[in-house]
Amino acid sequence: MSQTPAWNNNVEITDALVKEHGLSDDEYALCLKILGRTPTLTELGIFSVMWSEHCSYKSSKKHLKTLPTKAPWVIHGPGENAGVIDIGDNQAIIFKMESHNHPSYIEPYQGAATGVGGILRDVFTMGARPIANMNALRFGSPDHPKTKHLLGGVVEGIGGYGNCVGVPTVGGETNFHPSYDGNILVNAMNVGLAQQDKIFLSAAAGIGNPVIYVGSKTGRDGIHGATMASAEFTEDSEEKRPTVQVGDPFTEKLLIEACLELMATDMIVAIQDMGAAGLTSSSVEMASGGGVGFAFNLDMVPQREEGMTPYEMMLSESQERMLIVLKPGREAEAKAIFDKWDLDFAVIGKITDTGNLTLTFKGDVVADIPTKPLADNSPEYDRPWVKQEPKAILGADSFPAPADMADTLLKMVGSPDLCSREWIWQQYDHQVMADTIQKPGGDAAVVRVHGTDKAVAISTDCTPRYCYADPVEGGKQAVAETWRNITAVGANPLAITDCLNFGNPERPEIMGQFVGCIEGMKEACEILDYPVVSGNVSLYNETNGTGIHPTPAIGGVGLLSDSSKMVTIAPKTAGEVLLLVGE
Amino acid sequence: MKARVHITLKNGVLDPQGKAIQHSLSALGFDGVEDVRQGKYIEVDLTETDKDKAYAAVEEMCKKLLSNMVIENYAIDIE
Amino acid sequence: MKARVHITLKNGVLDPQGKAIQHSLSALGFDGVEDVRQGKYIEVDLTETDKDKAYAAVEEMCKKLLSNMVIENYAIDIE
Amino acid sequence: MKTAVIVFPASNCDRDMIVALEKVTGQKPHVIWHQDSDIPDVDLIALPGGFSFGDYLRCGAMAAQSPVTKKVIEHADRGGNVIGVCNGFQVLTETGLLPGALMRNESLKFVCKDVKLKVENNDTPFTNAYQPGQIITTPVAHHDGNYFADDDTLKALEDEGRVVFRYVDDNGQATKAANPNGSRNNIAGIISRRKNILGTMPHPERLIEAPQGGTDGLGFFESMINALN
Ligand SMILES: Nc1ncnc2c1ncn2[C@@H]1O[C@H](COP(=O)(O)OP(=O)(O)O)[C@@H](O)[C@H]1O
Repeated sequence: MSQTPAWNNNVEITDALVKEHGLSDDEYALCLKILGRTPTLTELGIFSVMWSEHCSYKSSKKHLKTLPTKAPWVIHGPGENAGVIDIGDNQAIIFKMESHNHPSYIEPYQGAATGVGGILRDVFTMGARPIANMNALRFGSPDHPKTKHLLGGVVEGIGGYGNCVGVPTVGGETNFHPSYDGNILVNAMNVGLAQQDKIFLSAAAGIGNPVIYVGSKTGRDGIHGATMASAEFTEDSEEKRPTVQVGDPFTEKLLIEACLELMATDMIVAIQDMGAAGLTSSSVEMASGGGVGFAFNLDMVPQREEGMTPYEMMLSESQERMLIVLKPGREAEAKAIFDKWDLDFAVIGKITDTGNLTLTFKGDVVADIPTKPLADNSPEYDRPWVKQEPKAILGADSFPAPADMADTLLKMVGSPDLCSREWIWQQYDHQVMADTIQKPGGDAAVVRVHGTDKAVAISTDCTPRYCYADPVEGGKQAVAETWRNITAVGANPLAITDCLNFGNPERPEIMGQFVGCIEGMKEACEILDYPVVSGNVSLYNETNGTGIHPTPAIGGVGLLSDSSKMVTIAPKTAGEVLLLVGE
Repeated sequence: MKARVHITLKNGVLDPQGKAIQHSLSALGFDGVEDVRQGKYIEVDLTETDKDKAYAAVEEMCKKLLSNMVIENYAIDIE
Repeated sequence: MKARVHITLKNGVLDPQGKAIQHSLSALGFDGVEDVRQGKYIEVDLTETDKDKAYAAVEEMCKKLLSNMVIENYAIDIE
Repeated sequence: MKTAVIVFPASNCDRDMIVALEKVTGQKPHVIWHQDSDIPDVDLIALPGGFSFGDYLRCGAMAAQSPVTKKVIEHADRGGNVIGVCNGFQVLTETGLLPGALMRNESLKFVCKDVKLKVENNDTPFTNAYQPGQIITTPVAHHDGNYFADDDTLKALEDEGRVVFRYVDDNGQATKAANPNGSRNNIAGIISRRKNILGTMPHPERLIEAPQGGTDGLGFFESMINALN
């Protein structure tokens, strides 16, 4: 057994270390300015994840701001954990879509499973009971050597997690195209039902209020930090840091029930799930959102492994954990709920008036960062972009008509993009909760609002090759298609969420695709009165300089006020008339 | 020849099954259980009679199919 | 002490997973695989230091929980 | 009819069962948490579907050891009626209240689809509202519904008419194609010797109103009310 050197929070911050943490010179300079000194290793780690592309949206923020986000029925637009819309009778639908692309390529089952877990938490953290899952999947060419394995793993993972949690997976879309050969896309969407007067936000409040950690213990999952971040220096130090996060849907289900039980009381001041960058992003967002500080004693964090360092605890992406600010004096009452559901419950700190995130570990202060500048001054780039001119139109006249129409029809219907996806959705329990009134196979999934006459219609759509050919038209079409699909089942489209999947934003052509798609989305949303209430961006979906087709996956939600008026695609009887509407 | 293959999760990877079993054992009144880990045990009967060749073949099987090399380890005994 | 428990299906009980693995190995080009059986491998870390007591405890665990005595057998090693 | 629904950690289909029972009986069922050591005096105990304890180790294995399960066994031993749907059926076999075991589906995949069942025996408290040999449609949604019992047990089940539901095709034939999970003899649901305990993999509680796609599941619950009267 080799020596275990003491973990050093005050290690010298070299240029190499800063680079390893993904911070540019400007970003590091800003970090120094905010702190007024050099950062500790823990602080460096915190800055690096908060200002990563994934958490800060630095390449995309500028353009996302142009999207329409308001309507009379929008209660909360982008800015919260998920979007919230009014469906009448003091009820709200809360929904969002998120990507888990890169992890799913490495480990398809767990990557997809943890994607489902993550989006569930974003929805129920706001007080909604999740009522439907959807997924938008993109794989490489069917005959690419990895496709079968990836498809099988992803579908099994989505089913494995969603089925165990007991939320029906009611629809989605699946495409195959060579541009995804090296970068598959797994976008998971969740829709939940809440009472309008019981919606929970994340902004922390109340100096002295306790801050509680609930859920699974923290392990070394998903930490991508410098080697010095880990206390263990052994031959298999790689083994010590699993880059793949493993999800536990059983714990997630318990977490949902425990949280909903807690939410039924008046004990919660604020609540946030621990998603990407776990304890770091949740605490910084909660604190900065409320203009307060958090003081944590990291010794109190429930740990799954021995010898975890503050760096590891703050950056860990262990799943199934939530952070809660509770009213003072209610800790024991709240703990009783989590004891019932067999979940860890730890008071790890309290709210302070310093505005700083102050972390202590074994009696020492290991980090002390002003949260507002950390959150608000996160970098925002204006990356150079080149307008993508629409490709030349392929007229139908430029192709000879097929000799055998019937044969051609069969070929098309049997092709990867058009064939039945039954093999996929039969692996998902699409009926649990007994409110699914339109199963996968139709234009949109329809789920009853339990105990009422209302129903929610949900559709995910995008045609990436259109977006590649003409980003603006493609962006428009994606939004419009969800609109049509929702309308087709008899529902009134209300709002969308999105998952914008693109290649390397440092390439001006890719930024051009991004800007173009957003422009198209904006136009469609404005004309249709169909705003964006939440969303996600996934960039760098690229291998060896070849990027995916631009894929702005849209998740639309609509309402049927009378679920008995729902329409399906199947003809009901002989003699019915077929009408073609539109040019 | 018979190959006995043990597939276990790598150190640091969450083991929800092991965790649940440990909980259950505790609820059943079994004290003194510090940890539980669940893995797979696969027996492969081979026509191959050479021990080294058998081992090499089974190792290939592990890497290609039996073990998810991202999160699992394998251990092989040939008898 | 560490208990290594092997849970295997009784003879005569169907093993869909074993069969599927056998099929896949064949499809992957591995010849000479006569049979494949999949079972569970459970490691239990105990505070108990007496080998016999540990064995007895783990056997109870098997009968009560770890093994479904209708379709499975258990085998325990203590180290 | 007084009923109780047992809820284990991650029993997901408890609400579906509660809704179905309330609809048919007009009364709210008692909802019993797995840690409770007492079940009120009821006519029927329902073990709902779901993923109790995550289906970890074996489906239903840990639920079978919960404090409340002892009370379910006592109720059954006294002749009280018990139904186990999907995960509930798995709990019943794990406790030994029903013979056999539910193993991984032959396809190794989770399967969620509508299946046709033949009501093989309508002389039970759970199927008297159906015609003998009636073919009904119910959904299945499971990963481990492959019913296994040894040859002797299987023979006894068949000879004693204790196979209550069997997977069949549209013509009532128990074909391989009609079998969603590889169950021996296409068995979908069985009953105990005393005819008071029924286990079924298909979910009748999911098909009790037209918007759900059909009402063939209603008969299952109506039978129980008939039996009581
Ligand atoms: N493509 C997008 N369109 C609209 N809003 C977006 C988009 N991407 C992100 N957002 C919004 O920006 C906020 C920050 O996003 P994110 O960091 O993903 O939230 P979370 O912490 O819940 O993961 C969220 O409120 C989200 O809805």
